[in-house]
This record gives sequence, structure tokens and C-alpha cells, in this order.
Amino acid sequence: MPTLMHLYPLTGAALVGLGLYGIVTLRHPLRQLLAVNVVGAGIFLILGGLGRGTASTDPFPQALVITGIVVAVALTAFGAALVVRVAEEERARDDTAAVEATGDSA
Amino acid sequence: MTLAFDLILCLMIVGTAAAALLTHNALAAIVFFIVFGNLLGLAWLAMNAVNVAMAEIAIGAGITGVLLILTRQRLMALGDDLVSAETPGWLRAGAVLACTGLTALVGSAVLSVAPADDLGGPIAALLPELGIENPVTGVLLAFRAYDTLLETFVLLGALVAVWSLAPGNAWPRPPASLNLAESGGGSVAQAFGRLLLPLALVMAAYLVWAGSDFPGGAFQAGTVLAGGLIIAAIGGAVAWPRADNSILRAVLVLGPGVFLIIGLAGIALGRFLFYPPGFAKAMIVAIEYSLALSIGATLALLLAGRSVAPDHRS
Amino acid sequence: MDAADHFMVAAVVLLLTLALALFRAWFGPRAIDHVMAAQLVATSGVGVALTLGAARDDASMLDAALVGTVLASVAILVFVRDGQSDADEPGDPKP
Amino acid sequence: MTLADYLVPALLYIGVFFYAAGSLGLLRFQDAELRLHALTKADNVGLGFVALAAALHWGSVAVAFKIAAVWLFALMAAGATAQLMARRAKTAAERGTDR
Repeated sequence: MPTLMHLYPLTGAALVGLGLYGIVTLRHPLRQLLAVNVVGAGIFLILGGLGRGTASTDPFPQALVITGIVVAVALTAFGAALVVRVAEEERARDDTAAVEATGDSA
Repeated sequence: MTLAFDLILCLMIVGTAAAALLTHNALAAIVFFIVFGNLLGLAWLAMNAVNVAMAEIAIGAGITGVLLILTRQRLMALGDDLVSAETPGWLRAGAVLACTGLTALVGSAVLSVAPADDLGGPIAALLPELGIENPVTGVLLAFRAYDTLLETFVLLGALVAVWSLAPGNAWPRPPASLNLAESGGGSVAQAFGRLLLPLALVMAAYLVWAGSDFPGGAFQAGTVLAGGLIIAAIGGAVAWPRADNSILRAVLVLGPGVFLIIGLAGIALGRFLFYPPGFAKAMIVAIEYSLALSIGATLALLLAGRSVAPDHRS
Repeated sequence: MDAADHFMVAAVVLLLTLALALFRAWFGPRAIDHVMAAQLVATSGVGVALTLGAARDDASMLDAALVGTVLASVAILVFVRDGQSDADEPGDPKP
Repeated sequence: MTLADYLVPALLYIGVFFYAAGSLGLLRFQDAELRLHALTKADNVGLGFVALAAALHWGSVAVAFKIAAVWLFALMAAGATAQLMARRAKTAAERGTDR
């Protein structure tokens, strides 16, 4: 039954669409990072799901997906560190601005 | 019953992903993302892809979830309220249209491909030469070893990139402490941390050992190790080292280094990453154990973050 | 119905109870409620992995369950850490 | 039909019942502290029964040990995290920093 075999890759297609919607509409960088991960998961599901045989899943896409998951976490960790760094810079800028505005009394 | 299981699981996967993207509460979004990762892991189990299921549950849901929780805490400490500003209605409507169209396009592309495990047979036929039985480990460390070697350097590169964001007055001090005991009331965390780290070590060693013949392997094992290190750090049993600590740096490059040296030695015997016949399994296991150690340390330090200045409050 | 079918039925029912807990993950209302929902999903997920492993007669799925429990406890510990340390932040003149 | 043929489904459904009870508790109880009970107690009893059913079904000592390891670890983690979550909920409520 072809449609049943396509259940997981079709779910992956839905995740790609959902994740892109998130990237476009979400404004906070941490939430956008999360949306990128949803897109990635969808792509993995398409890749692995299309390698699905009757009793087992093709080991080749499995290995590619594992590689992909690890690269995705490396990207997410760097993205998160950037988001924190930007927030730090903004906080420092706001603090300086506040001190200048109150005439250095704080 | 299997069909009902698959259908319910797929609906829940799409539902939790939508919830993670649509909720206004950042913590709820992170929780839904972790749930989403766990459900994806179950989907990989349902597809009999246990290797991927382990990686997804451990890295996709586990490590990424921990990373998001930590980032949320760091941002809140900086006064960020984590509210995602409303986007204009026309943008959302346009995005719905565009993304629905794209989903339909990707969906029809998916339907045009018939699922098949074509490569399962040829890979299984090649495995006896390597002396291992897990085909996924065979692909990762022999047939596509190039990818995996570069991937370990990507992970190391991510850590270097994160470290490079440290302010000048902080480098090379250790990352912010995660110790719960320092702020009072950490005896439970302390006991749990001390108990879990050795258990995580045993579990990681087992996963590498099992990885040659059964699902498992260096990445899954490294993640469990990283989890144990984080819990030990929260319990106060482990303190983060300085970034210029030479033992730490040796541990970080051990795995990729061993992999690269074995790969280069292969050139003398014919080509890059060639394993001499009869020694393939021994070399794969040696690479995997050193990789697991390096991946564990790298992931734990990616979660710990970069150096912080001495007056930093976290 | 043989034993494997029973395990499959149990896996489906466990998925449904897991879906029930997601209402708590959405509505909260407290921060801890969201996290408790995540913990429940992890425990139920371990149950699903066990039943699925038994239905398919695949013992390696137990390793996936074990890995899941470890990483779930890491997430909870990282979460509880913040409530204590952040609130303790001394003398920070926040508006 | 041997005894195990009746025992395995029976234990399995008892386990599923406790899981369902845990989910309902998380949904229906009034405050966070009560919900924590449902979550960390009922669910782990449920896991215990499911684990017992799976171990009997497999009938292999090695697998039974692995299943026991999963359950014992889940119990240990639940004990530690329940304590810490309760403490977190208490301090957050007292300080009004529930976020």
C-alpha cells in the first residue's frame, strides 16, 4: 500500500512547511532557532522515511540522518550562543544610555 | 493496530510541532519541542530505525532541549522577556499560503518516490569484510567515513565558534558554573550527580561496545556522557575547566585526531581511510571509543557555553 | 490476539494518555506545570518504547528507552537550577 | 494457554491503567504540588507493571536485567527530580518569580 508507506515522509513534508511558517512569522531569535530545527526534523523524516522497506529502514539514509542530527545540534548551539551575545550587547548599550540620561547618578 | 499507532503518532508529531511554533509562552514552546523530539524518536522506533531513534531522543530532544532551556535562562537573566512580537496579519496570511503551497509541492515530490531499502542488501553483503553487524555503524565509519570525519570537525568547530564569542576580559576563564549547591539546597542534586556520572560512563561504554553489532555507537554514547557531565556539574561533582586547560584540549581533539591519523595511515596502504583487512573492526572500535569521549566533552562544553568575566552573574 | 497484539494496543493507549498530558503543557499555568508535562511525556515515551520493543521482539529498543530516561532527567535538573540561582541574584537594580 | 499467556496482558493493562491515572491526575488535580504526585508516582508504577509484562513476555534473563535497569533508573530519576521540582515550585511561589 503506497500511501501507508508514505505516511512518515508526508509527515516530514508537513513539518517542513510548518517550520518555514515559524521562521517567517516568529520574531524572537530563540523561537526562530526552534523553527529551524523543526524544518530539519522534517527533512530527516523525508530522507529516512523514503528509505523504508517492508521490515527495515535503509541503513544508508539512517547514517545520513544521524550525521544531520549532530550537525543540527552544532548549529543550534552556535546560534544560541550568538543570540545570548547579542542580548548582552543590547543590555550593555541600554545600561550606558540609561546612565547618560540620568546624569551618572545611578 | 500498527496502522492506528502510526497515524496517531504522526498526528501528534505535527500537532506538537505546531504547538511549539504557535504558543506565546517561550517555556511552553521549548517543552513542546522536547515532546516533539521524543515523539520523533518513537517514530524512528516504529520504522525500526533504532540507531536514529537513539540519536533523535538523545541529541534532537535531549541535548537541544537542554540547550534551549539554558539559553532561555541566560536571556532572562539579561532582562529579555522572550516575547515574540506579533507579526502583521498580511505577513501571516501570506506565509500560510506560501507554506501550504510548499508543503503540497514537497508532499507531491515525496509521493512520486516509492519507499525502498535498496541499499540494505549491498551494505549487508559488505559487512562481513568489516567484522561488524550494525549496518549503520558500517556506513558511518567505513563506507562514508569521510562524512563522519568531517562531521566530528564540524562539532569541534562549533565549540571553537562558541568560545570565540567570549569577551576579551573573560577569555580563557571557565564557563559559568551550573552548580545548584552554590545557591543553597542542592543536596539531592549533589547525590544524584555523584550517582549518575559513573552510571553514564558505564552506559556510554556499553553503547559504543554494542554499537558494532547492535544499534548504538559513538554519537549516542557521547551524548549520554555529556548528560552525565551536565548532571554532575549541577550537583557540584564536576567544575568546568579553563578553556586553555591542556588536558581538556587533548580530550576534545582525541577522537577527531585518532580518526584522522588512522585515515592518513590508510594512504600508506592504498587510500585515505582504508582499513587493512582483518583489522577493520579493531580500528572502528578504537575510533568509536575515542570519538565518544571527545563528543561527550564537546557537547557538555557546548551546553556550558563560553568563558565568562569574573564579575558575571549567572 | 497474541501477546504482540496486546503490546501494540497498549502502545496506542499509552500514546493517547500522553496526548492528554499535552493540555497541561499548553495551559500551564505555572512554569513547573509545563516541565511536569515534559517529564510525563518522557516516562510515557519509555513505556511506549518498551511495549514497541516487546511487540517487535527487538531488545535494542530498550537501550533507546534507557537513553531517554537519562536525557529527560538532565533537562529537569537544568530547569530547576534556574529558579534558585536567578532569584538569588544579589542587588541587581532591575526596574 | 499457559499462565504467562494470561499474566502478560493482565500486567500490561494494569500498567496502562496506572499511566492513564497519572495523565488524568496531571490534568485534573488542582495545584502543582498535587499534580507532581500523580506524575512521579502513578506513572512509575505504570512503568513497573509494563516492564514486568515485557520481561515475562521476552522470557530472557539478560533482557529482564536490562528492563530492570530501565525501571530502576526511571525510579531513581523520578525520586531526585520530584524533590527538586517541588523545591523549585515552592521557592518560585514564595518569591513571586514563577516563570
